[in-house]
Amino acid sequence: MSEQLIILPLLINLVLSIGLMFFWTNIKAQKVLSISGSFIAMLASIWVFIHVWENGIQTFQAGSWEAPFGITFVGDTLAATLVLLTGISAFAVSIFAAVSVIKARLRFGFFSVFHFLIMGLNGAFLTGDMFNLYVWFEIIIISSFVLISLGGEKNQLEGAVKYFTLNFLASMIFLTGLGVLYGLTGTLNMADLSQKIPLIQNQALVDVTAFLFLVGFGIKSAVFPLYFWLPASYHTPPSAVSAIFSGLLTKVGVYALIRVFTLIFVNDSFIEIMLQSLAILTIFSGGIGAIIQKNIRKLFSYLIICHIGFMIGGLGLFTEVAMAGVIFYLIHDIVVKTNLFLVSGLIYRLKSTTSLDRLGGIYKSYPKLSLLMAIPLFSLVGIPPLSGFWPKLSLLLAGFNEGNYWYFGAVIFGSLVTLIAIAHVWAKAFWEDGKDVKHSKKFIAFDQLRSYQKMQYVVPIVFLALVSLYIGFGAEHIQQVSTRIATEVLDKQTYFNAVFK
Amino acid sequence: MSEILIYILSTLGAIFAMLAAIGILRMPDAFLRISVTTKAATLGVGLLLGAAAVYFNDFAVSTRVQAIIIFIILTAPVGAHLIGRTTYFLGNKMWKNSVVDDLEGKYDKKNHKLLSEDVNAKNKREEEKENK
Amino acid sequence: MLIAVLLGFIFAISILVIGKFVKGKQSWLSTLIPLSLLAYFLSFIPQISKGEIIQQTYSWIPSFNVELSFQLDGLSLLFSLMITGIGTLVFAYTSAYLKGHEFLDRFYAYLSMFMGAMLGLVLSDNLISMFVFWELTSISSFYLIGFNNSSLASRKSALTALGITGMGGLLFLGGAVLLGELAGTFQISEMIGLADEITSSSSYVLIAVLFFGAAFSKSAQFPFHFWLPGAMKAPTPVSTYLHSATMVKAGIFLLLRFTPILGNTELWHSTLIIVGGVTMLYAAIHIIFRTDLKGILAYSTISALGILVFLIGLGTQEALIACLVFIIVHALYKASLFLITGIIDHETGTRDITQLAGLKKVLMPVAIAGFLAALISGGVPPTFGFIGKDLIYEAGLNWGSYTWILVGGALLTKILLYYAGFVAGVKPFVGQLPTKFENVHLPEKRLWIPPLVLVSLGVVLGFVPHLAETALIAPGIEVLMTSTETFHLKLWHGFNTALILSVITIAVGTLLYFVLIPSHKKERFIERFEVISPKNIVLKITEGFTVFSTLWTNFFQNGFLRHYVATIIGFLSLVLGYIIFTNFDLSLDYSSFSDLTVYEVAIVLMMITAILFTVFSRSRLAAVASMGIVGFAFCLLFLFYSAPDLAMTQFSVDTLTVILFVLVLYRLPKYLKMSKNVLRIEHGVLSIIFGALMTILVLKVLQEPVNAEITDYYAQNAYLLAKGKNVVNVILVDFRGIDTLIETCVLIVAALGVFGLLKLRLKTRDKK
Amino acid sequence: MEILLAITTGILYAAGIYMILRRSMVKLILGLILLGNGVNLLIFLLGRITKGKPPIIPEETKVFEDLFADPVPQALILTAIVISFGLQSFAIILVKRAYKVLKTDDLDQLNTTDEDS
Amino acid sequence: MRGKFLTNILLTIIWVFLTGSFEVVNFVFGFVITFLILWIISSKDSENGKYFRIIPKLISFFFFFLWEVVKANIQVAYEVITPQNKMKPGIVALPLDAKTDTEITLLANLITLTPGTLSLDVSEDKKVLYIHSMYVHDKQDFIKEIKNGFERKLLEILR
Amino acid sequence: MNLHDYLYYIILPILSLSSVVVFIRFLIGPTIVDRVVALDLVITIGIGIIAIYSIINDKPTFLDIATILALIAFLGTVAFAYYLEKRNKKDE
Amino acid sequence: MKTIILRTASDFLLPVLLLFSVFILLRGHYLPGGGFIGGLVASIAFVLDAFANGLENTKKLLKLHPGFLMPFGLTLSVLAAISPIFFGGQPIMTGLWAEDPIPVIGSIGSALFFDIGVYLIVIGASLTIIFTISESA
Ligand code: NA
Ligand code: NA
Repeated sequence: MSEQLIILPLLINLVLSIGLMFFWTNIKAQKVLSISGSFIAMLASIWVFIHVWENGIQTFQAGSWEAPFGITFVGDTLAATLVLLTGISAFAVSIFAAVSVIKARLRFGFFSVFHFLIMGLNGAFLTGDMFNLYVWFEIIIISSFVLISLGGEKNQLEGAVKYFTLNFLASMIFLTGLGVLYGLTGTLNMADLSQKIPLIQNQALVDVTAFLFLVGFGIKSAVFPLYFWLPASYHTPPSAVSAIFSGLLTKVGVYALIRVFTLIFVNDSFIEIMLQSLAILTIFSGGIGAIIQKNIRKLFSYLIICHIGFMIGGLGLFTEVAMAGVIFYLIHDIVVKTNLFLVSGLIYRLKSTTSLDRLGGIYKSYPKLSLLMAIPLFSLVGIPPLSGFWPKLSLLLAGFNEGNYWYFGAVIFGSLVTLIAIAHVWAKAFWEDGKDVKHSKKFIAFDQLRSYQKMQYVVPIVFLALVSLYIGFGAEHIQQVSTRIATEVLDKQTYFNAVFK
Repeated sequence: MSEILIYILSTLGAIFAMLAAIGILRMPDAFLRISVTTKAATLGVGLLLGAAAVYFNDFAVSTRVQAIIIFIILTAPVGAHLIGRTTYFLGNKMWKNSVVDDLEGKYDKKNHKLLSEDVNAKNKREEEKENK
Repeated sequence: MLIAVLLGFIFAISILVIGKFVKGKQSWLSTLIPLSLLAYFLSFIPQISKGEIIQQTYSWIPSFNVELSFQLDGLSLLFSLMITGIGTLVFAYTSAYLKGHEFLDRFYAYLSMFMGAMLGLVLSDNLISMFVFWELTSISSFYLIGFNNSSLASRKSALTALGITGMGGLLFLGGAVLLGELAGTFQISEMIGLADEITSSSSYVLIAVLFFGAAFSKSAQFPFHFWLPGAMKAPTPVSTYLHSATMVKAGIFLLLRFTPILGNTELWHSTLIIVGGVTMLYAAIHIIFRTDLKGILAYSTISALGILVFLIGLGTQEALIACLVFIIVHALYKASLFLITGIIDHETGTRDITQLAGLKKVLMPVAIAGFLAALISGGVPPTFGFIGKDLIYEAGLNWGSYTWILVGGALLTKILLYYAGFVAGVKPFVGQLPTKFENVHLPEKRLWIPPLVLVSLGVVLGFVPHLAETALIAPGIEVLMTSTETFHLKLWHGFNTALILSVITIAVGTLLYFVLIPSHKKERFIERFEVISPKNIVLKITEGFTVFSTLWTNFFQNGFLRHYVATIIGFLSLVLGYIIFTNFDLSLDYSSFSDLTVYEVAIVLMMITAILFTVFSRSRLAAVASMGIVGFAFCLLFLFYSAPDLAMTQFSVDTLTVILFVLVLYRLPKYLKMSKNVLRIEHGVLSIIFGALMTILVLKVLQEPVNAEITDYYAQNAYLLAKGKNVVNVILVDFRGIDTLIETCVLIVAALGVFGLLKLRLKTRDKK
Repeated sequence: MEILLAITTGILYAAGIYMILRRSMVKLILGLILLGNGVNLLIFLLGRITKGKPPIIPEETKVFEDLFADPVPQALILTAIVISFGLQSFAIILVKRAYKVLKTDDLDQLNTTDEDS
Repeated sequence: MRGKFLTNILLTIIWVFLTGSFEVVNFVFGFVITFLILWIISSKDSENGKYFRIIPKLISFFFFFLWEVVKANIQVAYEVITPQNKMKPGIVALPLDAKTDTEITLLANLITLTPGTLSLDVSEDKKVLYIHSMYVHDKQDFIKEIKNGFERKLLEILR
Repeated sequence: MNLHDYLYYIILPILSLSSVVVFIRFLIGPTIVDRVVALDLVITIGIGIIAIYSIINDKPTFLDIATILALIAFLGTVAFAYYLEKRNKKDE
Repeated sequence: MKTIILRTASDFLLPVLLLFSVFILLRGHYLPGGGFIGGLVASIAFVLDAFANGLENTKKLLKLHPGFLMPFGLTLSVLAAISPIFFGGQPIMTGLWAEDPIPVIGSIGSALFFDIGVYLIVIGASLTIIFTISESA
């Protein structure tokens, strides 16, 4: 009975989505429902995490059909952790969205779709079935399509067309991989696949399939040379949307890569080489993309890519240390990237622009907010002992141990570029004297907001900043979690045993 | 007995289907193609469905077959009507040997209303009304 | 000790938060911090001088083997005293220098944060926590250098400094990780015993190079030195504290700390000697051409840092003693010179040496301090500076090989530093006071007492060198060398070569002071060589890198969707093709395939033709109609191959799609032939390759055996357990019902999206 | 027959990609649909085809007594079709809206978001 | 009200035919389902309630004209396989006696299904039906033939 | 030749061939109306094919697909006609 | 596109198609069909009506915006899915079945309600999409 409660966060979001559709026109009710619902979902996800942490891998067979015949949900520590982070980010973003997303958008089902998205994320993390994963991916992308295009402004639509096409392409490649996988093994259950894939005669076909998944998930996680949709679109929707996208959407791709390449296609040296090389190029491309950007949201977008490379490369090393580093980085990145785009939203509210050329004087006018925003910014850089630093330690160690000095160098390069980019942002947006920015008369500046609205802008950022500070200063706990996850995912037998108990 | 019936029905059905096909390929203008295919295809498919009804010799199946046939008979002419009038709208030329076109000048191009008299005549009449 | 280190941080945060409430009292409150720390560290002198080493360990992140472990020994005590001692003076000096400044509390916050980081750095015995503090010094210095953040130059220098030291920091991180992994521990004290294994390991060179990078960039060694003159944009207290006394010495500290571990190799010695040597000479020569007091001091600092590196490179006991002594000497005189420069700047409003003269009339105590500082700097006996200089020559003379090159270089450097000390410390005060400076007043005591204290200390130590020796130098050497010989610091070594060199230094230096009058002409002369300066080269490289970045980024992210798709598919095809053609034989077992029948072939051919028609049709509507044919053919195929549910669904969905198209289509413009033919062919080839690969893939998979375990289970239990006979439907609503539930959610979201997309029109008032 | 179907699958993939690579948004969507069909056919084919034996348990019996086609790929494709339908409808509307706002259906002119702004 | 009831019964019967099960419960079930459907669509003005009464007649009429259809097809067959020399196609306006929508629709459909003719459109004022025919040897004869043939027979049945 | 073979080897090929013939009209057009009519006719013949196929495989279930085709194909024609009329209106 | 012929035909087709859609829905567990196809057929019926009688007419017919069918349908599906929890704490999606099958439909179980939910959702979603487009076209 209790094992099926691992999907509680998912169910809560589903119920929320439905409920919000009934309150289609009542925005106030929607806001209250969404924020309080997200809070409850967060509590549920905390419960799930604690439950899994204390009792080990939880599996739940939907419809009481034994694996591999039904759909299995597997709450291992990795999934539970990501569910937890989803809960945290979603809670923060729902508060932020309630004040920052304009009424017109809210009137058209913004919150409902938002919770569908969160539900999809939870589902993707928890499922133990490949095709079911595809379905969760689809609910995620359709929700993201809607969120990215809702409002239909010019640049939004341009971004959305590209975002749509490339993500659709990714889904099709994923689905192709699934078709091949089913054709080869006759099963879709991940645990079952983990046992059947090694038995296939023609291992080259396994390579092909693995590569199809690599590309399918690679597009979603924005790996070189598949990332194009991301810089083209992430800066176009409202900040609350970009926040949840940047925090969680690309990470679902990373999660899927981790899952697939630790459970199903294991010890595939071709894939390992591929992942490592792509990672280096991703770090490089994302990094140099970031330093030339003039809009902070685009700059952050390129940094997303750069840091995806850290994780992909760590995954490609396939050692416990590397995996722990990847997981730790993932945890850090979700919280910090979400917060970063919330920060960009706040900056926009303060100055009515996100262009570095026009921004300025934030430090002078809002010293306390500036210091607050410095926390995610410098956490991202990985200034020790903030959160971004610790996982790099593991990644560098692992790179060295595996003799991959290119990756080792790439991580250092990526960190340096991040440092320079963020320092640049700091100098241009915070230090430089403010210029008079002309904005429309209807623009409501931060100072004109009521105090509870100001709080709604600030509280989520503070909340996530506290979480990232905890990740940094409580690195011991996070590292314990990461190490446990690393051991868990690298031993596919435990996963298998939990599913086929 | 029923087997012979199936032979007959299926053969005839196939022949009419074939006729419809040849018809649509050979007829010289769109109106004629529509005209020819609607009839032949409806009959052909009806016969083929009839063959199935005979074959299965089951009440549930034959009622369903009847339903399909009724449906086709009901919808095929409606479709032909819709696409036929569209053909006229689009200004497709009738075959060179055509003899008469009563539709000429009957469509009010402004609101796509089809009149029982000439558009010009109607307009003239209305003008006169206004003058009075 | 943890509290000692954290005190700076705690204070920094609290003053940021409660700064408003203690307005006016920040200064003395702040100054109390380094002062109390100074007292705290002074209290350890008796223990340390007895050769004790105090270690404290606090657990932090055991999973990473990262501990907050501190080691107070001769070396770290020397640095701690320097940090807190000069810190106290600088804090006091600041209170007057930035009196009434709007953001004084922030300044103190950064400054004490920096102090905390610096203390943590020198006290850390754990490599990682050392790195943590190392990075914190970079960050706090970024804020300090950019303190005048409305000035473009300030921001630029702050960014440059952060870029260089940040890069160094990451190199350090790399080195630290490698070293920790090699040694199996991050505890520095534990590594000493493993020195031989480390230096003989294959990754030693990499580790050493990374450490060099870290140390050189932090300590402004050639060619990374150029950030330091730029950093002089910072307020004087910052220049004093960070860029002469403490932060720039962090690199020196790093090298000293790791001398016992990494220092026993040819690579170590030669690299440090060469880099240190080049730096000291290069920077020393630059001094001649500068007119800005701070510029002169900056270059003389670089040069002094070069000397220190050079000495560590020599690595003999003598050299290391010289190094430690010179660290103290340099801190004393350079800090005072900076403070003096600050006073001059503060009172006269200029730092241009060509304009400054005769200030002793109005700033007498400052002039005394300046004069003494110049003496210490020049190593004129009986100051402590003399001892330092003497030891440097001794170390060079006794090193063995290349003696005269080394000593010659040192001599030239010392002469120029002598010159620099006098230009900065004496020249502004002598000669005729220009009329415009007649109104200059002696500032309040808090400004001129700190330099005076420092120079006094420098003079006093010259008389009682054994104070420094027993308290700091001897314990320091104990840490640096595995075996030491007894030694004593003395003013008088008797008549020897070193003494002759000292005499030459003073004589030539004094001569230079009178001959080489700083002028703007000289400055302009050197500016001509600016093009080939490391600063410019780095700048050019940075620019080039930016251009490259732009090209690279715009090449991949060029805005054309089809370019993106083509890249992705190209990549996919390339790798798939590679796997397929290196691993597969392309033969097929035809017996496993079913026969061709007329009706299937007819439908399939129709489908293929319709697909091609869709692709090449010039009319959109015809293309849509053709899609209808494709869908219909699909429907029949599904029917032939036993999938009635699919046939129904495919056909219904296709019809709905056609309706959608038709409803939307007439709002859209007609096709134009837009792509170039070359591009069409390119894309055609790419598509065909991709399609062919998929065909091969399908055929290959079809050759594999089938596993029907799950299918059979469904077939067995669909009716018995799930009470349905249409197995497909049973799968959809029961076995895999979750899929269906989510799939309907997809539909709902799509519908909501369509609704929002078409109905929601943002009005201008909504657009924020 | 499988070979012919495999070739058709390849053609669907190729045609889909080729259409996506064109400049018109309408072609883009047609390409997406073709690609989706290609994937469906691939899954269908790889689930192995069986003629005339739908996976429906005969009225008289409780389990299959004869051969039957694998229902799993069918269920998967059905789900995929529905999802694709949702996505396609959304795409069609997206294009319509994009055309209305951007005044072009030329994909090559949709590149301002990639430029510095 | 009565029309609705009849429609309901009629649909119930269709339901029973569709499902092919003649048990009482199936009638009840079919009644409920169709009732619901009619309820959903009931806002429509039910002036065409009698519409449903003619369904049985319509079916018999269909069988009655089945052979007409066969005849039409033979003619088509002839036209299709021989050179099309005899054809004299044209569009003819046919003045209508049929008044209601149902009558007009049925007439038009039947004309389409029978030899050589295709109903193209009905004028807005429902006075004229435009017919495309393969053989318009004489326009007035043609009109007369249809008016006395199809239209009269149909109206007899319907009225 | 039994009934099964007759349907399988004679009728089904004839119907398939008919579809192909109609499809040729679809390809050569020339107007969109011809294509729509051809599409409709292909589907109608498809219903016949399904009827025969259901006999061959002895699966009355397949007739349900024929039902769906019959019900829905009509709507395609309606949609195209609707489109053509709208476009025509817009053009004027 | 208001032609008398189409309008008259569609008045007859609408109930027939709807009836057929329910038929398809209910027998899906035994024969080809089910909630999804049933829903598609039903929505196609309404689309046809909209073509023939105009969108306003069809909307009047439906009484409430088809969009509301989506949350209703989803609620039904979700309730059917999670109902096992309330009947003895069985896992979600476990099939619950009434003891005796009833005629026509066969066994009544949670799967049936699930399918009905799907049916409503499909109608709601397809109609929302198509109606929205028609209105903005
Ligand atoms: Na695992
Ligand atoms: Na079904």
